[in-house]
Amino acid sequence: MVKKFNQLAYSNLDDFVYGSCPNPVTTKSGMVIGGGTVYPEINFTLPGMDINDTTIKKACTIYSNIIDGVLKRAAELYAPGVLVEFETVPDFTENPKYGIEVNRILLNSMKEASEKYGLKSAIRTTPNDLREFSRPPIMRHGKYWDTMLELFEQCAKDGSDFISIESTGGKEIHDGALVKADIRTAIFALGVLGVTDMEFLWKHLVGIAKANNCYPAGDSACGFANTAMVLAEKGFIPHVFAAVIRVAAVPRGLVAFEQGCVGPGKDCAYEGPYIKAITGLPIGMEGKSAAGAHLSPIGNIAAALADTWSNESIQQVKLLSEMAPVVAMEQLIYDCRLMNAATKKGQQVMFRDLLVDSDAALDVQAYVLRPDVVMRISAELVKTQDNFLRTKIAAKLTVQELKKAINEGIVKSDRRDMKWLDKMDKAIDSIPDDAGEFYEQMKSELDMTKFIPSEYGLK
Amino acid sequence: MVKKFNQLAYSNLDDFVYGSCPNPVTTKSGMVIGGGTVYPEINFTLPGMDINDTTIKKACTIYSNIIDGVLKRAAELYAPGVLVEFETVPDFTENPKYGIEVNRILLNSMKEASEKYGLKSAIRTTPNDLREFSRPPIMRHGKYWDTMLELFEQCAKDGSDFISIESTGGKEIHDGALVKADIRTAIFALGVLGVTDMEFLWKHLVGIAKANNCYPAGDSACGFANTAMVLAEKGFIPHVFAAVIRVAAVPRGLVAFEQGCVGPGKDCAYEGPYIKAITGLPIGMEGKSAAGAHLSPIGNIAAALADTWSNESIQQVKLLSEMAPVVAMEQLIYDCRLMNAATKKGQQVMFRDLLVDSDAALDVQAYVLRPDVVMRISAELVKTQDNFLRTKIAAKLTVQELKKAINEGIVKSDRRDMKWLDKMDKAIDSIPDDAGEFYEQMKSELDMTKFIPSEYGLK
Amino acid sequence: MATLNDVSQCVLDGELDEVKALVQQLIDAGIDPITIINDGLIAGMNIVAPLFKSGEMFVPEVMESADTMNEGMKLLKPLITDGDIPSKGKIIIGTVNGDLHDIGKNLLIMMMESRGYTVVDLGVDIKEEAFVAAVKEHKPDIVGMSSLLTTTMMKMDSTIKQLTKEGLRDQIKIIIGGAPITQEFAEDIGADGYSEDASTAVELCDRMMTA
Amino acid sequence: MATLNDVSQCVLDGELDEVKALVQQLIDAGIDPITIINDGLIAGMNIVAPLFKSGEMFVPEVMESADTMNEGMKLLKPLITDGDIPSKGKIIIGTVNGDLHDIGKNLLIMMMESRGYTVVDLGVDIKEEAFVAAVKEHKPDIVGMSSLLTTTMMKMDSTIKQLTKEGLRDQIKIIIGGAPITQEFAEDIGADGYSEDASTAVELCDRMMTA
Ligand code: B12
Ligand code: B12
Ligand code: SF4
Ligand code: SF4
Ligand SMILES: [Zn+2]
Ligand SMILES: [Zn+2]
Ligand SMILES: [Zn+2]
Repeated sequence: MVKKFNQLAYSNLDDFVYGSCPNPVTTKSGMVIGGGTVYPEINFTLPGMDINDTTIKKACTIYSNIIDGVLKRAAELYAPGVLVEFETVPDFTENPKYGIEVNRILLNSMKEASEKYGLKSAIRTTPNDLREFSRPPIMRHGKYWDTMLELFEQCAKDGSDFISIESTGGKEIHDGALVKADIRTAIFALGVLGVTDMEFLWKHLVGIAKANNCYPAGDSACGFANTAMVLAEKGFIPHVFAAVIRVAAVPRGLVAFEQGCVGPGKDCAYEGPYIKAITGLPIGMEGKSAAGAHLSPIGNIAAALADTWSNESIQQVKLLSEMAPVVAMEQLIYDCRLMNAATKKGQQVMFRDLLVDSDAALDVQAYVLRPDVVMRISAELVKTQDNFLRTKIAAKLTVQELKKAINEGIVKSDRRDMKWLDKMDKAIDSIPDDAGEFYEQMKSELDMTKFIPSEYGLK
Repeated sequence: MVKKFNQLAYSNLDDFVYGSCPNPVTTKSGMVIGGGTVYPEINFTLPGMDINDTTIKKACTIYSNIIDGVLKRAAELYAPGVLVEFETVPDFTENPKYGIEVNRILLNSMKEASEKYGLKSAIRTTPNDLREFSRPPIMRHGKYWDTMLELFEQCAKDGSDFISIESTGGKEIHDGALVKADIRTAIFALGVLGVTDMEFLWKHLVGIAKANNCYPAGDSACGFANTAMVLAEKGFIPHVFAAVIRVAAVPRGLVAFEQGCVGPGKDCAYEGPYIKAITGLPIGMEGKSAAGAHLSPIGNIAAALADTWSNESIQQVKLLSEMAPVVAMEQLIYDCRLMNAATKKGQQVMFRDLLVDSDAALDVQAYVLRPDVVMRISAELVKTQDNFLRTKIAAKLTVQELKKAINEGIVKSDRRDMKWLDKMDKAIDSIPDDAGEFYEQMKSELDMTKFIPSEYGLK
Repeated sequence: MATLNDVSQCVLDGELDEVKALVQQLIDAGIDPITIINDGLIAGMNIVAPLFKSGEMFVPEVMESADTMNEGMKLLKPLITDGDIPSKGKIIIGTVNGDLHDIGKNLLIMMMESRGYTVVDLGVDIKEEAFVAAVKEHKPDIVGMSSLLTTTMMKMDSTIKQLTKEGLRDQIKIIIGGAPITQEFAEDIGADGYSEDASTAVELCDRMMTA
Repeated sequence: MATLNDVSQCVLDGELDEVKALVQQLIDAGIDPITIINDGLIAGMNIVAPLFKSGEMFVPEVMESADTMNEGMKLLKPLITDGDIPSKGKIIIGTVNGDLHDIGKNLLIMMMESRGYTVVDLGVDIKEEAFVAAVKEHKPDIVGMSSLLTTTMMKMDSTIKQLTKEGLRDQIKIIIGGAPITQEFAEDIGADGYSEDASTAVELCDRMMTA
């Protein structure tokens, strides 16, 4: 049974704020995510090393050191709870036994920390999307699919609270669209391929989660919209293009929730605020806290609606004080303390608006995360249930919002931005409202060596 | 001419806030520190390497890469200005030509960034206190003294905006007192030795600064109070002891301002809020932003009164996104944006109080940085001009404040804290009000192989 | 009549539809094809490169310029013998084993090609043996490796070792790059060069080819 | 009458003023001095160590315990021949050249001594040659180096090289520590062990001495 989202979860902009949402979710340890408190979500990864049967022991020791270090610091700083994310690098999904072992190490240390310090914690397990290892990608069967599902299933069985993925359906086409700043092809990748794959993939993942007393949490358009953001930060593509991609990625992300995800949304899914507005479910977010993983123009505004606050990823390397993940843990906790202090005083809306004011006028990518903009565009998106059409509308509305904002001078822009917005506007208008029709149009333009239509149920 | 501070610079707690102060200072590039805006203060250091004539070229290239990287990112994020701190590691003071060369590289890149991006910046040059290289330390002459002054002078001549130092007079005695948690000896080290050395040292430094169109900025009790904090964070000494040391270090720090310093106080001088209350001059501070350099229980509250906001120090190592100093720059800018956004809306007092509420109840070291506590204790300190007596009073008042706060349950405490506070209380009461008399008492207890009384004008 | 300058400008502006006509005019006017390539098409890309480096041009614009150049080339290639097509050198590039990131690599290739290098793209997830085989087959001047994951960067080390073992190391220069890579790491594993982005990578190769 | 347990407890509580009387009572009662040391004084420190490690005791308390133990020792030493004083091994420790940080090193020494090691403190700012000379002079089992600065950590490498050159490397175990040091760095420069704090450093030495 697929959920339908045909109205906003909020009627009042003042209720739309970090830390709480209409449909919170409770972890096994009793953390209520979206229940009023913003929790830190800590991520980490290995330092430069090879993974194989001889090095895996060392890798496990490193993971074990990391988790013990961050939980100890969390306890020392009286964190109300910690969400741990284990996002695998490919070796740990390709060899599920590696991923399963590390997941168990983490679960075990979390249990110990609960006994030793009384620290609450929960874990989100995020296997990487292995399917893209076939080029062109095989999305619906084959060894990568099987292996990946094996990891999901065993981790869910072993006690993970949440499962997530940053799925990549359509990315094989989207990558090229990005560097060419080609919005038509990008919308095809997101709104036709991405959406279709999400339906297929999440139906399976929700099934696995439900069968194993685990929550399906959410997906991220990271490979699409964050890649765009990174490219824009490097000055490679226009910021306005990245901003439009961000919002155009919302309908794709929504599919996971239609299929049954309950949140928290993935930390790096900066499209999260839209998801929260539409579903009323909690979201993970990351901003300045994640600068060690990617620079961004949305350091503060990203927190405005966050229910968990993440650092995205950091290697286990030594800084002058401590290992980098411990440093990240400390910074997350202080950021969360500040937000939660405001909530305690009933000043959360005021604080949210400061987070917004900090960034919204300085970059178009920040601008599209303004709670009022989010509400306005989301209100239009729920009017149709066709996720392809939603994608097109999302892009169109974002172009319009940005043109207006730039014309009114309420957001900083590059002298080249208007030209690109016009270009996108025209291109979007050339897209038909029907996905099938659009596919027919696109067929001649697509690089058929890069993708397999049947993997998306296309002919 | 020595300045006297016999009254508080503030009469109203609501004026006592980050970003502004009664006596702001303007840099060569026109940044007004303490004039309403909190500026980021960026620090950095070399990755693990040897420094000698063959490697110095490489070191210079690294510094050059660092400064170019951080200024570029600051411009991209529209920083209103950047304060750069060049705090030398010993090789760059011992070989002043190295330090001078790097300082010029930094100045030069700052000039380039101004031309290229229109970015305002200023530099604080902080040679390390070389005198402790003699054991026992020779404080008033000799090759280390000469070399150190050479570096100060040339950097001031070359165009540095500010000079600072983290001086170490008395530390040779204080170190032992710290690990023994011996408050009597600590007060001797801070209030007799530290104070005397500060007078001597800063008279010279203020002279150098004035002669070279440069500002004397301020000192830090880092070697005393931050060492205490680090030891307390490791669980080695009681947090209450570290809290008392922090406040007991205020009179020592004040000496630099009596001698003519104009701020901004040193970033790592967490005693800064007291200095600001008493002198009305701007201060640098650091908190969660500096977690890469040291963990702390004062991540947010440290910002409550900051005029520059610093990261303390970070090596040039690669994180997943960028080099660590660039990451630090980004985080500082976002923290500053948030504070400045509140000021713009007239909500700075409210925001200050959130920063305070975040930490003040969770650790005694945070508690003593509460603006009201700072004002209350400072009001007592200005009643005497005797810096030794001030030191004793500072310790005594802090013990009393903490006892009261713990008894009232408004700050978290360890079950062992009261015992230690009582112990300190008694020890402080045993200290006479006269420095000379105290020295006579201490003579028998001091390890005379560790320090040379005449270097402090003592017999 | 069209000038060489017009061709350069046309490349700079990425005017794909107009380049053919302009180049044809010059051909018809009897201008030496090699001159048209060097002083028209490539000269245009030589203006593009610094503009890209300084952030004044976006990648899609650079790509349009490169496409425009290639479109012009199509007319000129039949007029010259293969050996005459000026190439600064031959490069093979791939993303190492276990790593699928290729946006950076692809940009690099685009920049290299547009600056006059002949590039063989090996693709992603390239094993040590595949690099070795490619060196044997293509006899490149330079081998480039890309890695974006901390867990795959050590493959650069093993690939270099493999190339050394096969006695191929001396015949090539090796350059590496990607987010986790540093100059220091490059030195550690004995690569000849590192560069943090596509623009400086071209400069790096230029230095290597003239050294 | 006083028991060995009372002595242990006295050490644990750091009751400097009472330890002498207790120890004297046991001596007078004819208890073997070595037994008093092992089962009284050292047994007390053996309780202290884990309490310190788990954060239940502060350093000043540990120091009082150590002082208390030493005070008791003063009475016992004259009663036994030098060789009988149980020592787990001899360690020399210094902070490397250019580095003056010694709080960590001093804590280490205090812990080592109180756990039964004989420690020679070389001090701070110790040059390579000075380590070499000290090894020749003291013939230690273990050499410890401390460095807190990224610009001095490489001195550990050069010191190890110097010790190797002088043919002393095989006779000693080398352990290192300090804020910028990692296990990996220790392996890189060929040290035998690394430890992140004083408690685990003692355990490290214990393992080395029994291995
Ligand atoms: C886009 C992206 C992706 C896309 C890749 C799309 C594609 N086709 O390439 C997708 C979403 C698929 C993806 C997947 C994954 N990614 Co990824 N990804 C990124 C991201 C955001 C940007 C990379 C990028 O394209 N940058 C833009 C290009 C232009 O820059 P560039 O690649 O650095 O290249 C430039 C230079 O480095 C240089 N260069 C590059 N190569 C070479 C070679 C030579 C010879 C030279 C001279 C120069 C050079 O020139 C280039 C042009 O200027 C980075 C974050 C980051 N900050 O880099 C993470 C990142 C690299 N990914 C990461 C991770 C963890 C993953 C996944 C494992 C995620 C997961 N759990 O599913 C998977 C792994 C897939 C795999 N097997 O490789 C982590 C790596 C962490 C780690 N441990 O190393 C990063 C750092 C993100 C993060 N902060 O955590 N990712
Ligand atoms: C206290 C301190 C000082 C004091 C030193 C007092 C003293 N007598 O030691 C003073 C103020 C004098 C000082 C001066 C300087 N310092 Co300092 N200092 C610190 C600080 C805050 C704490 C160090 C400390 O005592 N920690 C407590 C002890 C108990 O821990 P520890 O030393 O790590 O030791 C433990 C373990 O590491 C281990 N261990 C240590 N050694 C060994 C050895 C072996 C064999 C083993 C097994 C284990 C082991 O066991 C110990 C006990 O558990 C650190 C910050 C930090 N986070 O470490 C900076 C720090 C080390 N200092 C720093 C700097 C820059 C300096 C100065 C250059 C500052 C300046 N510009 O003036 C000078 C340099 C002086 C010099 N030539 O050495 C930087 C180093 C940066 C860099 N590039 O490397 C640091 C990291 C601060 C920072 N975050 O920027 N410093
Ligand atoms: S860029 Fe970051 S968040 Fe995105 S897929 Fe890669 S690792 Fe995940
Ligand atoms: S601890 Fe930090 S701030 Fe203090 S002297 Fe050392 S470096 Fe400077
Ligand atoms: Zn992510
Ligand atoms: Zn993540
Ligand atoms: Zn400092």
